[in-house]
Amino acid sequence: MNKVAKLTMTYREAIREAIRDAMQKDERVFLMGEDVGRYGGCFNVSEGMLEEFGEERIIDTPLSESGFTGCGIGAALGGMRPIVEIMTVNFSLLAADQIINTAAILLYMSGGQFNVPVVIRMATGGGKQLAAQHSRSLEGWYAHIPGLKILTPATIEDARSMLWHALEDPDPVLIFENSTLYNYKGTLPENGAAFDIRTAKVRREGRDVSILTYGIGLHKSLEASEKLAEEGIEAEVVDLRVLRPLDNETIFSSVVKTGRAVIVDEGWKSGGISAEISTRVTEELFYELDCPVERICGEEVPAPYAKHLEQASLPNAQSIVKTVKKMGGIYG
Amino acid sequence: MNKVAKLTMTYREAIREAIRDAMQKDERVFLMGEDVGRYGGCFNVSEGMLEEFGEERIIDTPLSESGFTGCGIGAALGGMRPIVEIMTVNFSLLAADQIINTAAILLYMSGGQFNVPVVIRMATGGGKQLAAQHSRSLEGWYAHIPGLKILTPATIEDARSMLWHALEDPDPVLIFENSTLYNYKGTLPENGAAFDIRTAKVRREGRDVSILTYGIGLHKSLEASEKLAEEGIEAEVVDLRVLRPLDNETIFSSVVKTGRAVIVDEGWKSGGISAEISTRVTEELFYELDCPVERICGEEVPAPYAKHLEQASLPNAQSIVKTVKKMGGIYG
Amino acid sequence: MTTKKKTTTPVKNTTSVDKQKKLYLLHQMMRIRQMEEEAYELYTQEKIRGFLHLYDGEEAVAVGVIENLKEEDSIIATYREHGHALVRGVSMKSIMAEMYGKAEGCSGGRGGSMHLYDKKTNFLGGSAIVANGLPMAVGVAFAYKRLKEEKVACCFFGEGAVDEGEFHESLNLASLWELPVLFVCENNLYSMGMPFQLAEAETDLVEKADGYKIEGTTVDGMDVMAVLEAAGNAVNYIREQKKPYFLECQTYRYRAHSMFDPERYRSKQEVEEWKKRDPIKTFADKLKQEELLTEEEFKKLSENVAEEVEASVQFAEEGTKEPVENLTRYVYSDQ
Amino acid sequence: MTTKKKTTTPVKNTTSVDKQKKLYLLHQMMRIRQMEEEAYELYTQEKIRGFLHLYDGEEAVAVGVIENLKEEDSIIATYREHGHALVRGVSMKSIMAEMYGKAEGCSGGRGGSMHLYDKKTNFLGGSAIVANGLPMAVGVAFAYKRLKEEKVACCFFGEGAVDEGEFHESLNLASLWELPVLFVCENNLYSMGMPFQLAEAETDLVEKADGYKIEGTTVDGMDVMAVLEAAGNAVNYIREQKKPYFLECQTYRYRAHSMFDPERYRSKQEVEEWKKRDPIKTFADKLKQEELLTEEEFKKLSENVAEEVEASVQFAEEGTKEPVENLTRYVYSDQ
Ligand SMILES: Cc1ncc(C[n+]2csc(CCOP(=O)(O)OP(=O)(O)O)c2C)c(N)n1
Ligand SMILES: Cc1ncc(C[n+]2csc(CCOP(=O)(O)OP(=O)(O)O)c2C)c(N)n1
Ligand SMILES: [Mg+2]
Ligand SMILES: [Mg+2]
Repeated sequence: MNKVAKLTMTYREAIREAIRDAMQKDERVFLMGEDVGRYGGCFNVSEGMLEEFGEERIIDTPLSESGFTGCGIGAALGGMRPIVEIMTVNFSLLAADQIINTAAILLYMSGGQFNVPVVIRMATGGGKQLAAQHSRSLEGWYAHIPGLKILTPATIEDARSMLWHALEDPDPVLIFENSTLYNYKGTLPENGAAFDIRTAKVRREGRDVSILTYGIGLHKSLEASEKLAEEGIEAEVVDLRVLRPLDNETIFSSVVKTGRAVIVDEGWKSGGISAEISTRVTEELFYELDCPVERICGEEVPAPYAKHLEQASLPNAQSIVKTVKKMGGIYG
Repeated sequence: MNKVAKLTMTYREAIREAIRDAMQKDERVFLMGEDVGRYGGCFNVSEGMLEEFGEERIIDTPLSESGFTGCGIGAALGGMRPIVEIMTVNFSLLAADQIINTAAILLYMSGGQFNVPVVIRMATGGGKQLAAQHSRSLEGWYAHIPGLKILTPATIEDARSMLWHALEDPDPVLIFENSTLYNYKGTLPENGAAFDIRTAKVRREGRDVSILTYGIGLHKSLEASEKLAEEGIEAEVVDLRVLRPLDNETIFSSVVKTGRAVIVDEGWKSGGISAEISTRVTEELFYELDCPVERICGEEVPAPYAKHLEQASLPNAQSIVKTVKKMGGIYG
Repeated sequence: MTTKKKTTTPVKNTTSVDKQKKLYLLHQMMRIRQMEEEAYELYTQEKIRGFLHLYDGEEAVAVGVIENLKEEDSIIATYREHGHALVRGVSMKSIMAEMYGKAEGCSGGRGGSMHLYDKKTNFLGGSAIVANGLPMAVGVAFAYKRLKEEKVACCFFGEGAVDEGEFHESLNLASLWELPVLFVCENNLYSMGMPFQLAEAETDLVEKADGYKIEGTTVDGMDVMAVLEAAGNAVNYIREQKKPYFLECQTYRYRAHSMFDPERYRSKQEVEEWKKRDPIKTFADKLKQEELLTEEEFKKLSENVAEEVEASVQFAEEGTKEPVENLTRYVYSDQ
Repeated sequence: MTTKKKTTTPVKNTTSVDKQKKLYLLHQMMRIRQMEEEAYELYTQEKIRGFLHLYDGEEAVAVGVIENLKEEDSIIATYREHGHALVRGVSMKSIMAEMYGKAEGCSGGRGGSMHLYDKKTNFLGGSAIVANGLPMAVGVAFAYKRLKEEKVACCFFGEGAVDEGEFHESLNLASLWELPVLFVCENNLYSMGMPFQLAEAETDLVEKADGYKIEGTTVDGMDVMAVLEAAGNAVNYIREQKKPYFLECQTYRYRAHSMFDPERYRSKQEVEEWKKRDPIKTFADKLKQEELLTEEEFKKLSENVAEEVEASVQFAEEGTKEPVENLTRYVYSDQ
């Protein structure tokens, strides 16, 4: 492929490239999960990889989430660098024991002797009429667990660059890919691969309000900020990128500048990551805030199948615009 | 047993009485879980029940958390009123699929046709040097899930009365019993059994600060409030009792009165229920608050075994007092 | 272990099953097939969205098994359950309306194709988490036993579910507690793109069930009469012995796993080979040979079904949308 | 299935195993026993807290199995793992210090009795979630195979773990992928208060393993020589056949499950019956008969162990506390 072609790609291709790249760079890396091989991945992410890397490194597993996730953890302890793919976060509930009772705490329980360098990728999110068992956004929920690192790539460059950083990390890293982004197209900056997995990034500068978001929320927020700009409201859009540990510094410095904060999260509101961000901002900047921090989240319902119901349950540019415009002194 | 004896009992005895009472009242009720029969329950809660009710209603299960929790769900659909006991919340991770992918959403997915009247009890909490795999407080984490109701009895009357209300509830109810409370002794008010499972309760009146807490936190907060009183600070202690749905009304009216709020939760801080409560209070009462809402939570570490380390990771009366005394204008 | 158990149940002389019954079975299979062919079209027209898992080729399983159940028995199925719901007696109209996401659907539009539910017919759906329905089936059967009700909980699942821990826990509980569960494994040789023999160390599923001391049989899932008899024996065993039973139906899925599936994992000709054993075509031919059915009658039957399908589509088209104000309704019973 | 597999491996003429080896095995069992007797005392004195799961009666299993492993092999155990850690080569001092919660403990005081870990000896602990270690063992073996290392992952678990879904998924994966895992089931007849036969529909565990096409044997876990030989055969099979193996060791736990346990689920005399088969006493008597050991030497051996135990207690007593400032250390590697 020529350079130009390489620079413009879909989110899916970016992740595929990231996996291929890692497999080429490090012999210890392998991809394991349900249908990652013959099928090409349930979201077609690993298409062609079985042919390229063979059955030794692209491993189709039986339907055994706990078994193969634990196998990935063990393989990491044995010296490999596994990429475990769990089709969607909803099925990860069947592997919760291995992720939370083992991966997240082994280093601590062993007094620092056994770190677990496993990377677990899974699709997340709703919006595709897949109903209650296939549409959850639980990345923020996993962010409650000490010992885990939670990544939520929302851009082409992050889809392309985060995996390698995750593989280099000595501890378990969960990467959440919003399934509605797989077909999203974008261009990779020359320096794309340089991003870290510690910091949040300002994706749009603005003076009036800070929209704190991640994943699919970033795109809805950017869309909303264009609409807001037409009305003279300049929103700063912060892509959190990493939900655990959160990058307080970037979040706070944006809110200090704007004096207002809105959190956009497709996950459920109560007890979601949105509450944590709102609380941290308020604890730190109570006296600097012009108005209370707002949350725009998914309705607290199991995802309904009917399109009009599901759409009504998710944040969108309109609801973001509406909320921002109602914020105290925003026109002041 | 004579009346007086009945009125003073341990938390363990109160729960045992509640189960016995329910079993006597309703033939459809049964208790199912690991070691609830021959062993008498891992915390000795069901001692003597196998003899009293027999193997048909006190059911020892194999080690199959997902299997017997799902069995309880199915039995509820089949017309029974199961009380499923999962020894501790840490093992419930093995049943997360049944709790979240079935119990919490079946009513919604089926368009209101199939409600799941199952009650799932589990022990929660740390402080007993049981280390990282046996000491979590995940009740607030489960409170993120729509479709579930989350109860956290902290008093003798709640231990005694909540179960029956939970069994009468048409939907899945999770009851979290803090294991450090089993030996706690108290007296049952004559009207004890009257409590609902919707509201929070003010356990101590005060004008200066609202301490919002639940479970073991209630006892530490009451202890702290006595110390604070000696220094002229009157804390109001609100026992949340129910973590989902939260009783905003009781919470807000207390904070409106005091102008200050502190949340005490042994669970981990980031993304915990403490963040949700802090956010709700701030969203609703931003302009009434004299100072930012404070959170006193468990340190974000897998529980260490060593006593001095574990104790340092948990809130206590001292840390509550210290935090409250630092709050803005508390002496004003 | 007896090897007998493992061999396909020989189809006995079936004159016992009268003509009407046979035509009924054919009709039921045709209803599933034609309803799903229409659903496929409607999906390409984007009238139906989300996932859509079709049952083409597997119809004999649902028809043959469910024919043996009584009204009061219950059924627990998967996301590939349109056929099961239909032959159980859920109206084609309410199934079609559900796929449309209409309020008139059997799940009020909240479930969609993967989550069909119907209380009237004890159809417990409709779970899209592999193996997730097995513990529920065990529990339903548990309640039947405790309540002294002579009912059976019939649980359908694919062979992929056999690899999940919930399969293991469920079979052990059902056997240990002697519960009336009929475990019906629809072995269509693939779980999405994963070939059965690459997923299971022990591919003899009756041996597997024996590992839990559960009786079992393997039957040709492309032959509705064979399934009818094997399932009949299974249900009788459960009702008489008061124990669970494991029935493996060897069948095949003609279409993609769901709607998007490049099918890199199998060859066109493998699919063609299986189509030669099509449960509807072979059974219709058999009935013609037995002179129980004429080409005329077959056409007529197909036309009647086509009318039913058409009517169900119209019903779905004319269905109403659940008001958005009701979005949070049914999260809890009191809402 | 061959019934041969199921019968206890007959102990061949063992003169091949020389005197030193036998005395070594006896010594190891005594080290476990006496260390734990001391731990029990220390628990009543509240020097040790949390849960404490003792191994009294089961010593022959850990000693007989681990003696067959090479240094580079790894061990994955449960919360009842003091003996396994000790015979693996983790110093008694660091084990005792860990139970005390001291910084000098093998897990730095963070793990305690249930979570002993030691990287030097490839001792992967120490999981207190039943069956949770099996997938890990499969993964470690997976890495060995991929990295072309001729190592074995040895996984110990109780019979209660057999009921968990993770057991099912792990055995299937290990067999399917032909991984070098030695599954050692310590069948002590109870999981807490649950009798084995009330928890398992299939109580013949070798049959169960056969359901995953995994070879297996049942051995008398009270006879260290029998375990030594059976485990030796198992390890050879794994190294030669490059496949997993299942070893059931029938044994018994003398004491409470943990420290608080009214033991309502079994009779005192059942316990006494088993004590007659005590692995240490019977083996010591045997060695005396074989004139490989005198009463004198036995006493001496016991005294040496007592000294080691005493020294380990002193070490633990003198150990230091991890500074509270280090509370959050090791949550992540970079902290
Ligand atoms: C626990 C879980 N893991 C993965 C999936 C994704 N998935 C949906 S269907 C399917 C294949 C199931 O195959 P099988 O059980 O044989 O049923 P079939 O589709 O062949 O009828 C998979 C992997 C899921 N829904 N649930
Ligand atoms: C998943 C899980 N469920 C329950 C428990 C509580 N528990 C600890 S040990 C134990 C019994 C295990 O018995 P077994 O596997 O036979 O091992 P043994 O204690 O007999 O050595 C139980 C139920 C646990 N630790 N993990
Ligand atoms: Mg299949
Ligand atoms: Mg045991």
